[in-house]
Amino acid sequence: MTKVKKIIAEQKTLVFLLLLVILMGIISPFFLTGDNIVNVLVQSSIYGIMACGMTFAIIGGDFDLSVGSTMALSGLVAILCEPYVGQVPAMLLALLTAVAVGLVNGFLVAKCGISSFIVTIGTSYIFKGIALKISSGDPIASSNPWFGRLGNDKILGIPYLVIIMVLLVLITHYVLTATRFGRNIYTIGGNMEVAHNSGIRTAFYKTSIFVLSAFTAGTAGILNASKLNTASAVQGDNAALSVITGVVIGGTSLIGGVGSIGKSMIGILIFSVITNALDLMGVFSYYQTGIRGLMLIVIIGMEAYARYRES
Amino acid sequence: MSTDEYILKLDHIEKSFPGVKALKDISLHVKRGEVRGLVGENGAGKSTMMKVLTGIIPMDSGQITIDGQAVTITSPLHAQSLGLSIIFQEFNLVNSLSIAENIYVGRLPKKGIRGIQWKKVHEDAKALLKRVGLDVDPSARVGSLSVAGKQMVEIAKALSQNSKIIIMDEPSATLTDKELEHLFGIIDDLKKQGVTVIYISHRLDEIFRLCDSVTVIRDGEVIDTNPIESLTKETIISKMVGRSMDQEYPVRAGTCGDEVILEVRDLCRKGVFEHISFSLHKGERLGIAGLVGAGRTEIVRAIFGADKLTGGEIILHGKPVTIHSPKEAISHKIALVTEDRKTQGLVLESSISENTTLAALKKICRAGFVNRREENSVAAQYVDTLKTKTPGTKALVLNLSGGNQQKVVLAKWLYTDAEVLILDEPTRGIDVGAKYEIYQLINQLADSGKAIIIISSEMPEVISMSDRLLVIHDGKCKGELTGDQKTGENIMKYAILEEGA
Amino acid sequence: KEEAPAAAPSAEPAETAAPEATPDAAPTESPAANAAQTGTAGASGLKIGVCYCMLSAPAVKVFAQGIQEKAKELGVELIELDGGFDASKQTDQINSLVSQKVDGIVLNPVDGTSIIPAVKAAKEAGIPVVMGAMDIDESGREYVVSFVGADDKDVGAAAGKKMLETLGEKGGKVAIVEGTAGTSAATLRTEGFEEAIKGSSIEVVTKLSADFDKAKAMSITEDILTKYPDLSGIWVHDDTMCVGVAQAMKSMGYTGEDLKVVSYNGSKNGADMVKSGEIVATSVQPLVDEGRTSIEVLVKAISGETVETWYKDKIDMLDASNVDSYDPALLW
Amino acid sequence: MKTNVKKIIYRYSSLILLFFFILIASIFAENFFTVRNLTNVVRQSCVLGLLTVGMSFVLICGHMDLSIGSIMTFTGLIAISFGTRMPAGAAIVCALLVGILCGAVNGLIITLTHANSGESLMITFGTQLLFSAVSLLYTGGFSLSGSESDFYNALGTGSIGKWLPVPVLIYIVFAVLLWVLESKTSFGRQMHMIGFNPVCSHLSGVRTGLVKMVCYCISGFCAAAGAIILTSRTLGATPTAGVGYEMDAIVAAVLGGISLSGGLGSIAKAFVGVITLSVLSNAMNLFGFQSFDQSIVKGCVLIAAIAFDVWNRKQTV
Ligand SMILES: Nc1ncnc2c1ncn2[C@@H]1O[C@H](COP(=O)(O)OP(=O)(O)OP(=O)(O)O)[C@@H](O)[C@H]1O
Ligand SMILES: Nc1ncnc2c1ncn2[C@@H]1O[C@H](COP(=O)(O)OP(=O)(O)OP(=O)(O)O)[C@@H](O)[C@H]1O
Ligand SMILES: [Mg+2]
Ligand SMILES: [Mg+2]
Repeated sequence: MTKVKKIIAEQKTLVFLLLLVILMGIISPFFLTGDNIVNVLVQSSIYGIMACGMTFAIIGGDFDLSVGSTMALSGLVAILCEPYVGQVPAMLLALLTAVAVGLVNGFLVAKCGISSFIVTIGTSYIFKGIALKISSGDPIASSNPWFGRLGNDKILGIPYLVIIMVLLVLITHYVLTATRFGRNIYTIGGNMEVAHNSGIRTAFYKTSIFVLSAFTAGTAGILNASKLNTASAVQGDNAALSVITGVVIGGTSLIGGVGSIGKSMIGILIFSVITNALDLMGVFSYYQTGIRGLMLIVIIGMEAYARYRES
Repeated sequence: MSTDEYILKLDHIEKSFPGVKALKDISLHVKRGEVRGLVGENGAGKSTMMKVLTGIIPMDSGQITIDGQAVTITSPLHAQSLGLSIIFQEFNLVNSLSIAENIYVGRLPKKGIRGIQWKKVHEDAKALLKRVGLDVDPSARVGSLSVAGKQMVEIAKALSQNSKIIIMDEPSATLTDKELEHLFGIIDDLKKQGVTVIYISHRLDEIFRLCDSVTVIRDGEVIDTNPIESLTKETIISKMVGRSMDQEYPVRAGTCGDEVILEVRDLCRKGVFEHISFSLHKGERLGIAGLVGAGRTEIVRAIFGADKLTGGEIILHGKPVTIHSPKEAISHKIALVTEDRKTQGLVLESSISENTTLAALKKICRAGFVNRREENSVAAQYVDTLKTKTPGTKALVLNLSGGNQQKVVLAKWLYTDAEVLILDEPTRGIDVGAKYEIYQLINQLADSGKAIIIISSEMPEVISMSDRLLVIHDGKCKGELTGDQKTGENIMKYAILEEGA
Repeated sequence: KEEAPAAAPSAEPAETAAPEATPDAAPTESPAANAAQTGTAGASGLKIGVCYCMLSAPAVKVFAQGIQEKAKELGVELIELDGGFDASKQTDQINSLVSQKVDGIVLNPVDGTSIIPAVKAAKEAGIPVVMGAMDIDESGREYVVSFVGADDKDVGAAAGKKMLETLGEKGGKVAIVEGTAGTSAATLRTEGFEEAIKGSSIEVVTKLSADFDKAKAMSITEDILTKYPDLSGIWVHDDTMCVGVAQAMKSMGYTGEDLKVVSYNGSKNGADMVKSGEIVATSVQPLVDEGRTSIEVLVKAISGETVETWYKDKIDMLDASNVDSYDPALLW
Repeated sequence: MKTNVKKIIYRYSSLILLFFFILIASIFAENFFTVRNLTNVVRQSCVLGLLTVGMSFVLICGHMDLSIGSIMTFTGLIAISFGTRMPAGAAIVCALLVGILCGAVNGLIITLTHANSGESLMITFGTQLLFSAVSLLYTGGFSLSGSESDFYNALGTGSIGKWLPVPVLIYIVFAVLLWVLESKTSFGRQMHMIGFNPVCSHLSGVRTGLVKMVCYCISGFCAAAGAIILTSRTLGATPTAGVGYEMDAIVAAVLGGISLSGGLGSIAKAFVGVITLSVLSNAMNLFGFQSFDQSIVKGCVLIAAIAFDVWNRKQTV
């Protein structure tokens, strides 16, 4: 009994997610159908992939508000370069572009010592501007029929998108729990000075955090472009706050130093499930906005209060 | 192995911070396997010297030689690889990580694709914790430990590096006698294994107990180094402060009054302390002793309204009062000097004058507007009377040394005109000279009729500076000692024995 | 079925006005009306999904109003989803409508290309899709049954023609206050305008985007007028921004006499500004009608009737000559 | 002597940046340095300016407020819709009260849950969604067209004499009042101290919850004041009018030298930040920069300015 209580206390968000799923299963007959479950997973996949990088960033004590622009930019590169270099090199170029964005962010945070919040607001303006410029602001469709399959096809009924997300989540989990690299990021997020004094190369890790975050954003950008067979500079406008919200709702604290990819995924799934369920129930979008806001307030508020009680 | 007698040589080290020359042509030679004491007033430059040595801050000029080889230490990692490890004065731990991870931070053992060997980490950590006498689960978060617990983890961490030279920067400041004995044991072991230890402390008793030789530093300069046999407390103190001091604790001139100012009955806070009752008279200095983690801080925090009480009453001047917040405590003329200056006592990024008036802002406000001129003159007055060393009242508290920071905290509470002054570890990390001044101040305040509660983990201090002494163990009041009963033996008897009194 | 009479009177003006407002749509209008009549029995019970690009945008809300009215009349069940101006989200929503096996979808896309894969999936699942108010890209045309809405290029061209007419031989400097950069609406409206004035003495001196936002349009216009005090005309992409433009003119001391403004949208605001002489003209986008027709066309398509590929809005230019006589029910 | 110069550069770095921009714009942009254009710049900065002042209060006490954009939207709708039923003055008072109320909701949640800076960011993101939902539901998603009242319309568009626009006057009056509150009063002092060290402030008897609460209320109030000017200026309210303003307000405050980690900064500096942003966007419009390029330039300027600030601090401290 007490064990159950303890699990519930420790895994509040997981319990919440399960309750939500059960409740929605009862309310809407469509909700627990195979098709719909796949839908929900696909809906979480783009943000889920970005959550991998964002979890690194937030555990490391930083924000990355530029993931939306990175996503848009790399999606555009993947499509715009294809006619010149072919699809696979174009996708690699897109990832390289993302990594470059991450390096810029990382350099500014780690070497110039500017707060990541400001840096990534600034770079998101810059890279969104560049994305708008190279596309002249138009949505650009891919002319390669192969490209769109990545984001839309399935294998054994499971979309590639979901498979890629699961793979990235597993890799992230491994890196965060079983490698020195991952643990050092926890140390940096927990206490930068200690990390420095312990001989951890903080500048390297800070930069890595942003590179990883940008890399997953780039991956998400390519996949999203593939899913839509189109890239556009406005794709990803809502991404940064949505991903951060998911990660934080899962219980990865914005103070840094704590959290896990599992928790982040729970957070992302909670939002997908709610959105999907409200859509299925035909709840008008204005109410949906309100419900989402309330939920965010309640969950974060509860977490804040629990943290306060603990200390 | 080099045959050089000295394992570590620092020559002509210089280091300046903007505005301060912290190290002036420092030279220090340490023999293989010795325990070297390093003493000096606050701000003398001890910590800075050690930070330079371990690559945390770069030096301006000078030469470091380890084992006969000239080295340029570029980073803490580099220092570690040269066999140097350090226990920091300020904790160097990540609260959100487990104890085991903190011990192995940055160098967790790993093996191929399976990654970090968590089992090994926990087993090794457990062994180390046992060695330092800390009986806790290595997977517990460091944040959940008491100050002393953290200190022991720091020591375990330094031990885990198997270094040739271990630097300990005031490891004892937060420890009480039981843990201290353990630490001494560890240092003795290290010495037997041929490890060199540099031991920094403000507590001279320890220096005499542990060290083979002592280096005195004053104002960023090495005064001299002597074998311990040739020194006495008095000679060390006079070297440190540049003048001679007769006694360590000033004797109080006045006596306690009869009027009871504060009385607490049956105070309880669930799971932390229970049934605490005592009374405090006008002009009295009430000491509270106990081992670290006994719950002393929690008791006074609860009285001050910073934590919730679950039972009991507080009676001020014969009238029961309820205190829900520090604000209410202050309005009842109670003040609390917290044990943790930096995070709880001061607004570091702010000026001396702003800190001084923080708890009694109303006094310098007219119709809600802050009178800055008056504020500065108030602050200047306290700087004067407390002999705070600072370029001016507008200086940021951040840039003051520990002792001077503590004086700012005291100034803040004195300005509230409190009748009851609670001092939790008022001299932690403060040098002898400044300590003496603070003791004198405490006595003056008591003589002027203030009721004072002093919590200290330093037994001689709490014995000498109190008129009456409570001993707390495990959240319960185990005994009350007065006059000649106030001895170290008696305190330990109550503080350690499960069923005392 | 009891709601039908109640809904009828409110819908009446729109019905009667429709032929008058869109005479060239008349041939397509009558079959649609037939669908409405024959369909009332057949249509009731249909489940139709509607995906809006962003319901918090007033114009979309007006379009939605038309959809809701018509659906109520026909007794069609609606599932209305808000894409929140996120193409990816909208794609997910279309997919989820497909898995719910709706009978048809009215799609008001976030952008015309991104939703093609989803629309293709809908087509493969045998679900007809009608584009409402905004078109799908050429490459995806094969997957949808029809488009109901304006030709943004024509909109721009009409504005250009009006500008030519107003400024006459003399021509002059003209600025364009554009909608959100990168939306096809903004791109095409500018393109149409520029084509229409090509070769004339009108010169487009600057094009700045105000993101369909009133306050931004105001600041931008102030800045434009600072730089080009001798500006003769402005083409504003919609009436919302036009309110800001007019305000800026006022604050900078310009009147409708000095500076000729042409706008688009047919909002009440726009008509009022024409009436008061602040702007020269605005053309009408019959958003409510677009909504109503979208449903009609979709119901027809579901029942297997042939439908046209484009139910084009007629562009009614409102200027001083006709603004007073124009049916206010067509404005929103 | 040399350190003194450095100190001055550090102290006035944001002002120096502003003068630098003005200089460049005056040289290269036609008609920039004219009374008429400068009046425009200031007038255009009023709404953002009011929001930034409010945001600065929240930032100084160590928190963030992402909801001001949607508070602005909501109070704008209130002001316009109430204006049809009651005198303009009464409608304005109602809107301001609603603004304060929204701020109080933020403040209350944040103090009751003892949220830290990051959590306050997320919570106010939640209230942002909530308030914008309320706005949408309030009008059913439709826009409201402008007020009939001349008094109301004068607030945003009128001007006193030839060169003193009414909104600028309102902005300056509020900014000065709030600057006095921030820099001269005991409330302001407590606010800074809380931003630096909330634990110490609490233990020194500062009512941290109350102070934070008031700061959020001020932020809400400023958003409402901004809404009134905006709706008056643009003749009407739309349910999306405030979108994105919160980020601009943060950027402006930071450009002016207000620290995101709390404590540091002043309203006077925030004022400079706002004008800087306004000059920047005006100059870019005069140069005829496309919105793509504007976005790039804005990002670069932000980063360069903050990098300069950080570098500067390292030199002096
Ligand atoms: N980062 C820094 N920036 C500026 N001044 C510093 C810095 N660190 C130390 N100082 C100054 O250098 C001098 C030496 O400080 P240090 O910490 O080495 O003293 P200490 O001997 O360890 O004192 P304590 O006994 O209080 O620990 C002091 O005057 C201090 O104010
Ligand atoms: N080693 C430890 N591990 C876990 N919890 C501890 C440990 N030591 C202390 N605590 C907790 O801290 C509480 C009291 O600590 P506190 O710091 O208030 O004691 P103290 O007597 O004031 O000691 P200090 O000298 O550190 O001020 C205890 O009730 C206990 O729950
Ligand atoms: Mg020191
Ligand atoms: Mg204590």
